Amino acid sequence: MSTIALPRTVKNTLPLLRDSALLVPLVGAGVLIYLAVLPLFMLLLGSFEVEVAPREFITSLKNYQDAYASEHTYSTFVNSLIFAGGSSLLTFTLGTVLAWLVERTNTPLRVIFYPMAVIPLILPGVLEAIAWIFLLSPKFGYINVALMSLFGLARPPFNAFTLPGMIWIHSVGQVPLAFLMMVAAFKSMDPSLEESAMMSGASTWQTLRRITLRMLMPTSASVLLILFVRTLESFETPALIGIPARIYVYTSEIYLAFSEYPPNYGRGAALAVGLLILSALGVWLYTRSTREGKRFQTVTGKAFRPRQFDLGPWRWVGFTFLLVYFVGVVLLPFLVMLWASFLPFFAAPGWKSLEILSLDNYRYLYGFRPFWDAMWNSIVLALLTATVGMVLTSLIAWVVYKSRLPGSWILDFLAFVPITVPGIVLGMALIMFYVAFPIPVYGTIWVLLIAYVTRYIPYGMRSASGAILQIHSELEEAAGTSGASWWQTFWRVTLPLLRPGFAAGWIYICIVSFREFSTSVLLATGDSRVLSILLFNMFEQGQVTVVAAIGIVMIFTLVAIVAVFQKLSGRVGIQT
Amino acid sequence: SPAGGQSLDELHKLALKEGGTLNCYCTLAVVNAQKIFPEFEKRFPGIKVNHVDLTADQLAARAVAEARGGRTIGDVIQGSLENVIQVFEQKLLLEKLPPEAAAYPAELKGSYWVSNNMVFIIAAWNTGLVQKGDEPKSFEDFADPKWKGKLIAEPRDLELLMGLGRYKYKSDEKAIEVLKKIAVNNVEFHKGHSELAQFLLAGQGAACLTCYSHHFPPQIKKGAPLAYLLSEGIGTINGTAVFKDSPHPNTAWLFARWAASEEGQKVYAVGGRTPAHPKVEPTEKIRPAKIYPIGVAEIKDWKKYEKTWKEIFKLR
Amino acid sequence: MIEIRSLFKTFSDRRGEDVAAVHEISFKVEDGRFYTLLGPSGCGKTTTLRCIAGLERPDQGEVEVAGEIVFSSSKGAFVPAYRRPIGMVFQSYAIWPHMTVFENVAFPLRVGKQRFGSAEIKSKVEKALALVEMGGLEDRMATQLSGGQQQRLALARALVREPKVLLLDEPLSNLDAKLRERMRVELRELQRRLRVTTLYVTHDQIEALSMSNEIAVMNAGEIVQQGSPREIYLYPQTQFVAQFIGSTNQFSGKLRDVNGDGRGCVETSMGELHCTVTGEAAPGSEVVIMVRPENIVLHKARPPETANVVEGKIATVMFLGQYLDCTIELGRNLFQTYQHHSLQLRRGDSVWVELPPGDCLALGAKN
Amino acid sequence: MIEIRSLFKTFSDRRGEDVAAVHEISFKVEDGRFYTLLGPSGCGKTTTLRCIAGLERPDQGEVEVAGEIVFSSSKGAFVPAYRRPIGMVFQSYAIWPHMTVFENVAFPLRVGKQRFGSAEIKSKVEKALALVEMGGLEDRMATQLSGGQQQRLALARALVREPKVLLLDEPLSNLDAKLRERMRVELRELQRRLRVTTLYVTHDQIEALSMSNEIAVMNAGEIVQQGSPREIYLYPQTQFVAQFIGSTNQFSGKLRDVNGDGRGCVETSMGELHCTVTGEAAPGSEVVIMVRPENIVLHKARPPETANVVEGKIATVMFLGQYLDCTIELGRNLFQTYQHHSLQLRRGDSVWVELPPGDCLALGAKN
Ligand SMILES: Nc1ncnc2c1ncn2[C@@H]1O[C@H](COP(=O)(O)OP(=O)(O)OP(=O)(O)O)[C@@H](O)[C@H]1O
Ligand SMILES: Nc1ncnc2c1ncn2[C@@H]1O[C@H](COP(=O)(O)OP(=O)(O)OP(=O)(O)O)[C@@H](O)[C@H]1O
Ligand SMILES: [Mg+2]
Ligand SMILES: [Mg+2]
Repeated sequence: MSTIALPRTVKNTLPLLRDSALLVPLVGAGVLIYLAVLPLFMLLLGSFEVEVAPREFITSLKNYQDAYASEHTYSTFVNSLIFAGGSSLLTFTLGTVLAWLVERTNTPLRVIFYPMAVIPLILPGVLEAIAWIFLLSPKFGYINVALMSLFGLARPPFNAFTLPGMIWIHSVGQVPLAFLMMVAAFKSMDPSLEESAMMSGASTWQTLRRITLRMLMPTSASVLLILFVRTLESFETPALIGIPARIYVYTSEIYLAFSEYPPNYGRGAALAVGLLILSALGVWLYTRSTREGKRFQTVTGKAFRPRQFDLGPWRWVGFTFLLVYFVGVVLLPFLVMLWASFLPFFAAPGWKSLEILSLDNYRYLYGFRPFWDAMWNSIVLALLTATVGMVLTSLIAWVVYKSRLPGSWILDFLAFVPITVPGIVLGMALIMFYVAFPIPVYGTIWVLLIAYVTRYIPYGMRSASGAILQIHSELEEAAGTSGASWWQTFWRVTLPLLRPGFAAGWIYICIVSFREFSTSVLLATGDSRVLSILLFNMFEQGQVTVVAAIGIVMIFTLVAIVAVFQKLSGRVGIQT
Repeated sequence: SPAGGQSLDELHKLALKEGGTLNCYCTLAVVNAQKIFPEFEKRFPGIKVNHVDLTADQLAARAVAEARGGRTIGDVIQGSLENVIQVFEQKLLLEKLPPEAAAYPAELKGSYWVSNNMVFIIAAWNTGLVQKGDEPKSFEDFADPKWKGKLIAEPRDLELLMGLGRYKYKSDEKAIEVLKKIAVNNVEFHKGHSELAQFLLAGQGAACLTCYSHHFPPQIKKGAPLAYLLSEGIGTINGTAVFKDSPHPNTAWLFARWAASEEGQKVYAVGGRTPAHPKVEPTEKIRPAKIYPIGVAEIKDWKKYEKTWKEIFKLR
Repeated sequence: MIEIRSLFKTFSDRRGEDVAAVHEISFKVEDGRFYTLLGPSGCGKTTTLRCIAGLERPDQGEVEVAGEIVFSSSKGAFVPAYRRPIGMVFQSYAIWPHMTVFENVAFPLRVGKQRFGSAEIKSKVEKALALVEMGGLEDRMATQLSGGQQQRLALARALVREPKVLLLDEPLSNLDAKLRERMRVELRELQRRLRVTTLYVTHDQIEALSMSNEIAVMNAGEIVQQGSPREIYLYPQTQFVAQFIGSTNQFSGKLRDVNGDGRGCVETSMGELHCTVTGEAAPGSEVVIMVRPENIVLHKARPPETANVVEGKIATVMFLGQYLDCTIELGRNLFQTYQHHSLQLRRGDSVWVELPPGDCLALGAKN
Repeated sequence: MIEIRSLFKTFSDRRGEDVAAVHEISFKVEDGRFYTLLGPSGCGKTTTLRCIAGLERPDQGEVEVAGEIVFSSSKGAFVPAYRRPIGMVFQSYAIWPHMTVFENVAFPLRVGKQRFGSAEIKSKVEKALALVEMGGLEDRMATQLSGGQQQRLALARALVREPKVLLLDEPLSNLDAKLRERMRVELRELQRRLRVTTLYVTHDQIEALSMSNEIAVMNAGEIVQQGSPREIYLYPQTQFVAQFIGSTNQFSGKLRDVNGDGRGCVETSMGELHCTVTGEAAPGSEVVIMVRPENIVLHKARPPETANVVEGKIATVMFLGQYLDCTIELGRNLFQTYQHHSLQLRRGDSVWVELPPGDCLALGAKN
């Protein structure tokens, strides 16, 4: 329900669309459609096109035959499911436990863990995968070596180049996403709902499982959904771990299709369409499960006081968990990076490599003009993308989950589409569309902004929708009856109440758009070059340790940005 | 279409009339570009290079997409031959050779491209893991069972197969046979040459079948325990060509000619690339004694070789 | 002025079954009047209110607020909530947890068409807060208020705009008795002073009776009786109303005869009783007799020549301060009576119960 | 058995200022007793309750529940809420919106240590629901209940486990008068039957008086008077209590003399009045006289030889159904009186007001 009680039938809706109150959300929806439909269209089109003469195409199903009629199809499919399923579950569990410990318990020192938790997200994907290979490689992995010499093991205990290895390495990179979204959810939950559970004799754990998480169903489902699809479409790990391990998943197929000579975009697109269908299914299930929106309104009109669970002695267990996690998952790869960034070339830690430690890489970067330009571009883009993206998705989330306009779930689906469109396809779509566009955005960072916003709508949408479902309608209705127009209500009541989800999405988008590569690569030009491209470029040249240095600089920049943002946004929203 | 045979300086004047920018679709690493383009800009004042630096296949993809979008933005393309060819087949390139091309041997130029610089696929090894005396002398040495489980390579480097088949043995069968033997040592494939070099360095493999030669000198200089085989190597060509509908035809032509000229090539050498010009030597020792260049003919049969290559190593 | 014409609103619960929350309701609230919807929980009061506020879209009917038709199913008209000149207090307080007390109250002044200077806002807000006795809590965070404080805050927020029409959904239900009593009076005076047309939803008869100009008693989505407090209380037309408003003792009997002035004689299990017959009940018909507990008089000894006196035994005595709630066994029925606490009553005592004829209402059994 | 020893709990509001929600509270609830915390909103009732439940950590003091020390600042003991043998009803209903009515009530049976068979659960749940008159709504979604329905659900949920100690935070405040009345009686009977030690928080004096064995009147975080309902109502020891429980008319006077049986004579603006002197008030000292409205008797004509009769004028008459709330001008003071609604009173009439000496309490002015 909403400040403008909307009818549930199409018939009475049509006159309503003339209502200025609905203008803003509808514009938002319009923008979304504009952004999402283009790549979707190009993807579908491309999947049916076969090039016969230079830039002349006929439509046929050939691509689908190539894509799905190969003897590998089945194994690939199974691998993908295991990979995606396993890793999304692992990620979700880790992220949720972390978020809960940090946000809703009295675990010691939990506050300092918050900023640390996002670090794995910042490490450039390639670097992180490599870092993990350096830790877990059966041949030289630092951890393996250490353990073997420590316990005199005959064989290395871990092997990165396996399916479990793949799942692990990918998961740890994704945990921050789950963490951020779950923290948001935990933040905006009326504790009396949990308290009453405890008074019913439910232990902390039972309460968490049977009340908290169930109340947070929409967010949990959101998170799982996005993790699953995100994993399906993720590329770095399958390429860096899967190919050597000869474990092929969906995206490695797509990657291979694009990287054969001449590139077979048709097949790539056809494969991507499969991804699209899978996620469509996911979204459909999700919207169904959250239709009875009222069930999840945990930010009630009875103003509440967020509170922490008292874990008693268990809080030390929680503390240990946090510690182990951060040392094992965040610190180690980070240290590998840091270590490398002081080296002329990757070398195992040890006395003899101590001599060659130096600040050369940083000195080099300092004097390296392109680096600073790229840095600037990236920061500007990250900030813009995050802000535009979140405001937009908040609007859409409102339309989908509060207005309950008939068919609004389609928006939800559209908002999910971009995640399934391979970056390169999106890039090419945007090129073709904007290269001859009357407004000269092409070749500027604005086209990148469009690309980024498009790409990250799904993430924003997930965090926004979870949060908006938690807001009790009467809070908005009260604004309505106080004479606040739709926009005023949205701006002064809904958004502030959304803050936890908004912040989560903002931080995530800010970070990932800082890292975005596969689309930028096609759209960036000399003076709109972004950091990720520079990074890739230098990596290709084998200046890996310089890249590590860049990674470190990125981490500090982003942590700083996030901190500032937290400070600013802390002013609005529910005061805890 | 650019004007004909006048001197570079006359051309320079014409170029300036076009606004003085050059959209260079070049696979030049920023580190190289940093050294090379300023030279060009110094040599021809008033002209600014707008460098679009991607991997060759991305450049091609982008050029084609732009064309489909109805506009050509690039002036010059400079990248792996196969991708230049790919763009040409889209009828986007100007079929015309600069006079400077005369200096180049037949296999280093075509009807619309001149080789600008070369990248060499060579064998390399980790001196920490390969004892003195065990070093490989040639590619076929890796067929020796002692290398079992110690080899790493890039999954897409079928140029190795082409090179050996077309040039070294003059027989694909022989090449296939050798590679099959090597395959028995179950080679581990890692995506990306840069990763390869790192993993070789770290010890993921003792030796690397298909590394880029130019990755090694800088690291070895800094003391990395690496060595590489310079007796023979596969030469892949980076060609230069001009877009047919280039927005700045004369500027484009100016650059194409300069890049092919001896002075241009020297600049490339200093910039850290391996010049293709017969008279210009690279600054680093990265050019193998015996080069098996992958040219138009080989690229024509790409698909065929790719198939065999994948069969040999059971790749996908 | 509020007018509602044959309003319908149906919800469908989880299993898709329909719940007729509001079923053909019509009423009219004249300008400046205080109109109350009184009814048991779940009878559709809130829903009706929400339809008027524009928070629910009725299935059918017409709603007119301050002379403007804000909803009409036939004309397809619908004015959104924020364009309606109303102030509203919600049953769940709907306090904004991200604002201070001050900001919560100031909000209606900051939004809305009419603009106010910050000084003006400050004074208005303080006035409103003072009204609900929350002065001094201005910069408390809304989340740090106790239940009652939150409810009062909501009230202040609705009043601060001095709206044309005021909708109140049980605004006092969370206040303590004392404060509620004071607020009753104050609200009523405020309403009279501002002459703001007020629609009040409550399930508390005292509130309804004491504040309203007119009361509509609702049950199961329908209005069962409308009228002034006295009418409703003294002359309930159905058993439901009689039972819901105040307490009553009901027992059935057979009407023997009625004379002109509505006095009649009824045969009951306790013998013959003189009653006042309301509505049309023909002699010989079954009737239900209703007596209010406070009208029942107890005598220690049989009072001489008084009508309707029956002997009974005290079953329970409950001390309620102001009075004693004392139930008495009369034959098979239990009678509830309110007596002054000075009366010395002990359970088991036998007493003489007087049912004053004027206070015994005989209703035709059918309704 | 619940025992609390000098409990302290302070909150700090936004600006870091301290709010002493609970300030040195001690009391003891014997097994099977019904103990009520009565006080104005914001006085710390809920906080006290939450401390006992284990939802707040007191700053200081000791809490003992059912023979076990569940909190002690000195011993540093703290038993988590879910380990305490307690059932609780929250002021905000805290119904779980993602469960059906049935699931909400079944939850405590599913989680606690003691396991139940599904058949058993079903029967227990149905019993509990029937108790609060919600039978038949089992598979309604909790969010589809009206305010009152939700409150009753919460009650059922707390009762279903038949806990050793029951904590109720204004469980009836959202029920309609009728239902509240019935629930009062039922709750009381249920409590007597289960003999479950009950701590009840309310700001409704009627509830407190009618249900409790013992009442503690709280104000500003402290307990001002403890005692049985009658003690509290009839012999308030402070003006606050007198004023908060029921209504009183207060006016000051000067005590002239007191005789043995506590009867005294006080000089007031209305002349000399005979009063009952409570507490220690020395002759000649300033006293406050308190009279309950229901004790004041009105006469149309001057009643012969009766003490404490004053002439006055009717200021306002408010119809409250059961009685008339009628204020009377006596010289400078306004007196509130409750009269039977049969009395024909019109504002402006002059009446003779009788203040029965036994009902005029004279309190030493200092407290
Ligand atoms: N959104 C909804 N979906 C389904 N049923 C609803 C919904 N809202 C209300 N109902 C049902 O409609 C009926 C009327 O609800 P309403 O809230 O108007 O009652 P009420 O008179 O306000 O009761 P209370 O005094 O307890 O608030 C109730 O049976 C309720 O369960
Ligand atoms: N978490 C908190 N932070 C700050 N102040 C608080 C907090 N909880 C309670 N208070 C304050 O402590 C005082 C007592 O609160 P409490 O909820 O116990 O009152 P109450 O007696 O239950 O009132 P009501 O009858 O309105 O519920 C109030 O002034 C309240 O504002
Ligand atoms: Mg209601
Ligand atoms: Mg309370």
